[in-house]
Amino acid sequence: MSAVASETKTRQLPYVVAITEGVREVLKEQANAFVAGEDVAGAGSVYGYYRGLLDEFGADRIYDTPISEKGIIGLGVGAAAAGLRPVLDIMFMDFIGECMDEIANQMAKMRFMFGGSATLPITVLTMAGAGANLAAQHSQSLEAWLAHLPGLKVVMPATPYDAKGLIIAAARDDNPVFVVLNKMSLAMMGDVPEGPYEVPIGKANVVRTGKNYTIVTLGRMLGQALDAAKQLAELGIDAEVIDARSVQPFDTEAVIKSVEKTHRAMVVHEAVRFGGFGAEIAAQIQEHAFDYLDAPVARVGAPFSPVPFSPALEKVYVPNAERIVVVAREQLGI
Amino acid sequence: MSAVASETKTRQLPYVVAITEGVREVLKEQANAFVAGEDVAGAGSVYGYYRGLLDEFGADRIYDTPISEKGIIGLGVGAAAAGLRPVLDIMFMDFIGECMDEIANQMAKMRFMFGGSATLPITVLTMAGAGANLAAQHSQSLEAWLAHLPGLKVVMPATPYDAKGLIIAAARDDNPVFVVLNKMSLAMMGDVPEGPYEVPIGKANVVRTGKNYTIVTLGRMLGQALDAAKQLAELGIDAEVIDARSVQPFDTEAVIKSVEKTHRAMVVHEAVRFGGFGAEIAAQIQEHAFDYLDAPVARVGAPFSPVPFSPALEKVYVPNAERIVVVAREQLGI
Amino acid sequence: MARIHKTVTGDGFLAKQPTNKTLLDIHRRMVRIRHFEERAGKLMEDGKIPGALHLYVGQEAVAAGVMVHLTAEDQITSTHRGHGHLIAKGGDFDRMYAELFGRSTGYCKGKGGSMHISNMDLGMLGANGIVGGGPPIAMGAAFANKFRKSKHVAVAFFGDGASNEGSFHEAANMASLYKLPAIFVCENNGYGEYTAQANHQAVVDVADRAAGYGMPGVIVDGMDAVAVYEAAGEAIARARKGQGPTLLECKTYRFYDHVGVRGMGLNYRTDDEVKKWMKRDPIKLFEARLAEQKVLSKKQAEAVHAEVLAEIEAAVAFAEQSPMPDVASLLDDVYSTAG
Amino acid sequence: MARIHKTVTGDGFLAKQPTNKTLLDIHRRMVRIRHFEERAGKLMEDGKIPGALHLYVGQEAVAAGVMVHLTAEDQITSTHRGHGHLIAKGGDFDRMYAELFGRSTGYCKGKGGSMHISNMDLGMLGANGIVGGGPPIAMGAAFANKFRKSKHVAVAFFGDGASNEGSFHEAANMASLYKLPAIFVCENNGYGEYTAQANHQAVVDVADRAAGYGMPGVIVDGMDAVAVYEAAGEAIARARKGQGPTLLECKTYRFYDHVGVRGMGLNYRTDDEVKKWMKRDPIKLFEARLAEQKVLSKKQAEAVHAEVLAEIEAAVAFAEQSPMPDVASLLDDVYSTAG
Ligand SMILES: Cc1ncc(C[n+]2csc(CCOP(=O)(O)OP(=O)(O)O)c2C)c(N)n1
Ligand SMILES: Cc1ncc(C[n+]2csc(CCOP(=O)(O)OP(=O)(O)O)c2C)c(N)n1
Ligand SMILES: [Mg+2]
Ligand SMILES: [Mg+2]
Repeated sequence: MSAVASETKTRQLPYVVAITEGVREVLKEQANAFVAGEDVAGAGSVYGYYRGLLDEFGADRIYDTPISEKGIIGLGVGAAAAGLRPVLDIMFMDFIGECMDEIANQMAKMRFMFGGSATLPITVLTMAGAGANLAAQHSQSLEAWLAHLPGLKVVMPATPYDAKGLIIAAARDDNPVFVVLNKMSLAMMGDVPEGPYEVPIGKANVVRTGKNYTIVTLGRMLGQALDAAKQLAELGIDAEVIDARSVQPFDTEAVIKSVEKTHRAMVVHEAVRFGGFGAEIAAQIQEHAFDYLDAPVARVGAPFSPVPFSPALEKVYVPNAERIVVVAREQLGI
Repeated sequence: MSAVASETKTRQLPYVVAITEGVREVLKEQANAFVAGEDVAGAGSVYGYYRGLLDEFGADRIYDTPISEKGIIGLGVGAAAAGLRPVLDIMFMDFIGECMDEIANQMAKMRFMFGGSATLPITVLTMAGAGANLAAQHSQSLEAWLAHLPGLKVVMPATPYDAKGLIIAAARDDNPVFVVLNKMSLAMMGDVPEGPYEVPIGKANVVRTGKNYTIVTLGRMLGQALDAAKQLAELGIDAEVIDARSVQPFDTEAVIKSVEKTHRAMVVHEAVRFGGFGAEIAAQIQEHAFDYLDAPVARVGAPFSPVPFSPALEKVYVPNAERIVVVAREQLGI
Repeated sequence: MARIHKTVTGDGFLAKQPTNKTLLDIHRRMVRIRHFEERAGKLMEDGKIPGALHLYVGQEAVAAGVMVHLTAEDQITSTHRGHGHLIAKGGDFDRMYAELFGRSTGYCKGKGGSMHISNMDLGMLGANGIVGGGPPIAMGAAFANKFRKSKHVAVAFFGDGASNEGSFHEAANMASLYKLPAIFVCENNGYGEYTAQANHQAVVDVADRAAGYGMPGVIVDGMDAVAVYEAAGEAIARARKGQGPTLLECKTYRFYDHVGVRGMGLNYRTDDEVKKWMKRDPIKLFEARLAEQKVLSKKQAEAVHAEVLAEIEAAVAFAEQSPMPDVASLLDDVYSTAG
Repeated sequence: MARIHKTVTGDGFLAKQPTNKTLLDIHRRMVRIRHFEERAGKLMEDGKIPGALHLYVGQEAVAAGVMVHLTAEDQITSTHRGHGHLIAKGGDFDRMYAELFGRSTGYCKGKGGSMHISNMDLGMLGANGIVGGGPPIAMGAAFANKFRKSKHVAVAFFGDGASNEGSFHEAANMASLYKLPAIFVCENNGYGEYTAQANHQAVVDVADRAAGYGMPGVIVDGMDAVAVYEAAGEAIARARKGQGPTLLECKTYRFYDHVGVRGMGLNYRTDDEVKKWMKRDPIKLFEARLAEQKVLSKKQAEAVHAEVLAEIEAAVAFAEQSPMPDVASLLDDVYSTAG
C-alpha cells in the first residue's frame, strides 16, 4: 500500500498525532523551516496537532500569528522568496477566502511571473470537512478552488500514514503545497512508521483492488468508499477503491488503468458536487477511457447548499457509504 | 435568438455601451439601486462603461470606493441586507481573491444560514479575460470558483445584447448575481434594443443550429466557436453552437437536448482547462447523454499555467477558433 | 482626534445620568444574557447542544449598554460570540435555544446554529463564524441608512483579535470616508482564542487605530454598564447627527473559556487574572450601584433573576420539544425564488 | 509615537549630511529612472510596448533616496508602478526593456512584463499587479531576515490608494508585533488611479495609521531626495538595530497619467495642480542643490544625462533585437522541478 519501504517501527497512531509527527520531522530535518499560524504555538492549534512542538523546538521555530490570514500567507510567500521553508497553518479551510489573493495571485503565480527565478517551498496545512456541526463557515471542502490554480500542488491525506508522509513530502517539495486535512479523521487510527518517510505527491493509492467497478475518492471519503465496497460486494460488484491522495498533480494514469479494467467508475468527494473536483475526474475518465466505459461516470458529492448546522440536516448532507451504494445501484441498474 | 420580444428600436452598439445601458436601466427602474466600486463614478470605470451615469444620476447613486475589495462586497452585503439593491463593481475578476471571504462566506451563504430571512439582491459586475497583454493578475477567468458556491448565480454575457439584458435580469433578481464581462469583447458590435429587457438567467442560447456536433461555450468563446463552426462545416461537420450564458444555474437541458441530436460535443472556455467549469459540463453531458455519445466530450481551455505577458505566448495561451478546430478533428478523427 | 478614557470612579461621574427606567432595562438585558449563557453552557456539557458554543459571560455590560440605545430598525453585526448581542437586541429565548438545538423552530430554522444566529426583524444581521466578518456588513447597513436619509445607525461588534483582520481596516476607512452612521464596538477581552493581546498586536489600545481612519477613538471600562451606556450614547448620537463613525473600545473579559465552558483546558490565563476580573463581574458591580442608588433593591434584583430563569426553563422545554428540520428542507433558502 | 515632519527649508537642515559620493549616487539613480521612463512612455505610444505601463516619473526621489541605503541582500517589494524601484535597486536596462517588450531576454523571460518585473538576485521581489500585494510579502522577507539573524531589511513600497487594502493593515500589524526589520514606504501621490486621496480616505496623512500598529509614522517631502534619504536612513537604521518597522510617508506626485503618458484623458487633476508639482521636479530641485553645494555642476549633470541616454538607446536596441519567447516555454516555470 505504501510507496516507501520503511525499516523502522510502525505504530498505530491517530491521524492527529500523525500530523504532529510529520511536522516534527520537517522541523528536525530543515533548519530553515518554521511554523506560523493562529494559535499554533501556545495552544498547539485548536485541534492540538502542533502540541509539544513549541517546547521541543522553541519560539524561534513556531509562531502564533494575529488573526490575519492575508498576513499569514504573505509572511510565507515573502519568507520563502527570501529562502526559508515556511509551514503555514490556515485553521479552517473555509478561511482561505480571506487570503485567496495571496494564494492565487502571489503564491501560485510568483515563480511563473518572474520567469522561474523565484522558488517558493511553502507548505500550508488546513482543516476541511463537514460532520462536526460547525455549520456553513467551518465545514467546507474547497480543494476545487486550489486545484484550478497552476503553480500549486494540493494533497488530501485520508489516513494517518498519508498525513505524516504527505506533510513530509510537501515540505521537501520546492513548490507551494496545500495539505488539506479533515477534522472528522483526527481520531482515525492507522499504521504510522517512526521517523521520516515520504508519500509521493501525485501518486494515487489503490487501496482495494477490484474487478468490475472503480471508485475514486478524495480525502476522508476513502473510508466511506471502502465501507460501500463491502456492501457492493454482496451485490456482486467487486469494487476497486482508489484514493486520489493528490488532486494537483492528479494521477490520471492510475485511474484510467483501473477503469480500463473495470469499465465503470464513480468519483466521491465531500465538497459540493456541482463544480467540484469530481467533475474534472469524471471528465478525464470519459476523455481517456471512453471506449472502455459501460456506464456514465457517477459523481457523489454534497448537495447544492451551504453546510447546514442542524445534525438532522448535516447527516444527510455529507456523503457516506449508504449514498455511495444508492448511487452505484442506480448507475449500474442493480 | 432572444427570449424577449421587443417593440422598441434596436441599434448596433458596442458591448461597452450595452453595459452602460443595462446599468442605466437598473438605476432608472429601481430607486434603491446604486453603483459602488473603484473609479466607477468620476472616471466611469477604467473601461468607461459607467461613463455618463454620474452626471445623469448624481453622486447619491454612484460611488467611488477606496481600493478595498472586501469593503466593496461588504458594503453590498450590508446594504442589501438592509433593503437596498447594490450594483457592485470589481474592476478585474482577478481581484475577487481579495474578497472571496465576503463573496463565499457572507454573500453566498447569508440567506441559507439565516434560514431564509435575509434576501440579498446584489449584482456584481467584473471584467475577466486574457488577450490584452495584461499578464497573470489582470487576465483570469475564475467563474469556476463562483459556480461552485451555492447561493450565487453567475452569468457570462457573450454579446452586447446579452450584456444589457443579463445586467437587467441580474439586478431584478433577488439573489446575488455575478455578471462576468470580458475585456476583449468591449468593442464588439451587436444589436441592442432601446429600453429595458431581460435575458433570462439560466437559459442557454442556441446561437447556431447544427446536426452532428455540439459546441458549448462560455462568454467570449462564443465568437471563436462560431468561426470554428464555419471551418468545421467545410469538413462536413455541421456544428450546433450553444452559448451557456449562465454557469449557475446551468441549462443542462438545452445542452443535453442538443447532444442527443448531434452525438458529439465539445466545451470551450477561456479559463484554465484543468478544474474549469468545462469539467462540470463534460461530466453532466456524459451523465445525462451517455448512450447518445459517439465520442468523448472534448474540452478546450487555457493550458495549465498563469496567463503569460508576452504577446508571443499569450497568443497561443488563449483558446481560439483554430484550436477548437484542431481539437475537434482529433476528437472526431477527421 | 478625540481620545476619551472613561473609568468608573464612583458616583456622579456621568455627564448625563440615565433614567431609572433605562438602568432597569440595562440590568434586565444583562441578567437575561447571563442566565441564557450559563444554561447554554450546561446544555452543551450535557451533550444537548451540538457544535461550538462561544459564551458571552463576563461581557454583558457591553451588549446591554450599547443596545439599550437602539431600536429594531438600527442594525448590528455580531461575532462567533453572538448570543449576548441578539438577546440584548430583543432576541426571544424560545427561538434562540431552538436554534442552538438545531430545531426547525429556531431563528434560522436550525440551519445556522450558534455561530450564525440572527434575526433580520430585530436588525440583528447575524452572528458570524468569520472573525472580522461583521464590520464590512455593518458598514454596508450604515450606508443603507444614510442612503435612505434615515436616522438609524449600524453597530459592528468585534473582538480585539478581529481588529487585526483586513476587513476591519477596510470597513473602518470606508465608514469614515462616507461619514456613515456606524459605530465600531471593539470588545477587547484581552485574547483572540488562546493568544493574548500582547501576542497579536503591538498596541495596548485598539482605539489607537481610530486616528488612522479620521474618526474618534474612545476607550471605556467594559465592565461598567453605565460607562458603556454613556460612551455608546455619545457615539450613537454623533452617528445619528451625520457626524460619522466612532471606534469604541470596551475593555472587558470573558469568564469562561474561548469555546464552551472549560474549553480545551489550556493554561493561557492565570488564575489570578481570571479572579481579578471576576471580582469586577459587570452584573454584580451594576447591582451594587443600583442598590446604592436605591433604584433596585437586592430583593428586587433577585426577582428579576427568578423571572428570567423561569423564562429560560420554558424556552429550553420549547426547544427540546421542537422538531428537527425536515430533511426535505435542506435545499430551501439557498436562493430566493421571488425576484 | 514619534511623528516627524521633514520639509526642505534650505541648506543645513540635515542632522547627517550625506557624502558627496552618496549624493552623486542618488542623482544618477534618479536620472536613470527618469530617462528610462520617458523612453518607455514613448515606446508604448509607438505601439512597441504592449499592455499597461505605469510610469514613475515625478516620484524618483523616493526610490533613489531609499534604495541608496540598501544592498542586493536587502529586499524590496514594489507595485504596478515598479520600474523606478527596480532601476534604483540596480536593475539592468537591457533586461528591463526586454521584459517590457515581452522578450525572452527580459528579467522574467517575457512572462511578467511591466507589472511583474522583478529580479530576485537584486532583492527586488517583484512589481505587483495587485494593489496592496507587496506589504505582506515584504513583511515575510523581513521575517526571514530576522529568522536568520541577519542585518538585512525589507522595504515595501506602496501607494496612498494601497493603504486602504486589508493586506497593508495585516502586514503592518504583524511587522510591528514581531519587531521585524521592515520599512513601509507609502508613496502618497495624492491619487489612486483617478480618485483623489480625499475621496478614498478621511485622513490627510497616511502616517497617522502608524500609531495604530505601534510603530513610528514619519512624513517626508517626497520631492526632496535628501529629505527622503535622511528619513529612510533613520528608519532603516532602526530596523537593522532590531527596533522594528517604520511607516514612512513620502508626499509626492506622478507627472504623467495613471497609466501610460496621457492615460484616458480624464480631467481629474487641475492643470494648476500639475504645474505646481512639476515646479518641484525632484531632479531639478536636486540638481540645483548639488550645483549650489558645488557637488555637481550643470555641465557635469548634463554628462550624466547623456551617458544614461546612450545606455538607454543601446538597451532599447538590445530589447528590440531579442527574440520573443519560444512557444514551447509556455509551461516552463509553473513549477520548480527540483525539490
Ligand atoms: C477568519 C477567521 N479566522 C480565524 C477564526 C478562528 N477563530 C474563531 S474565534 C477566534 C478568536 C477571535 O478573537 P476576538 O476577535 O478577540 O474575539 P473573542 O473570541 O475574544 O470574543 C478565532 C481566531 C475564524 N473563525 N475566522
Ligand atoms: C487589488 C487591486 N485592486 C485594484 C486594482 C486596480 N488599480 C491598479 S493601480 C490602482 C491605483 C493604485 O493607487 P496607489 O496605491 O495610490 O498607487 P499609484 O497608482 O498612485 O502609484 C488601482 C485601483 C489593482 N491592480 N489591484
Ligand atoms: Mg478577544
Ligand atoms: Mg497613489
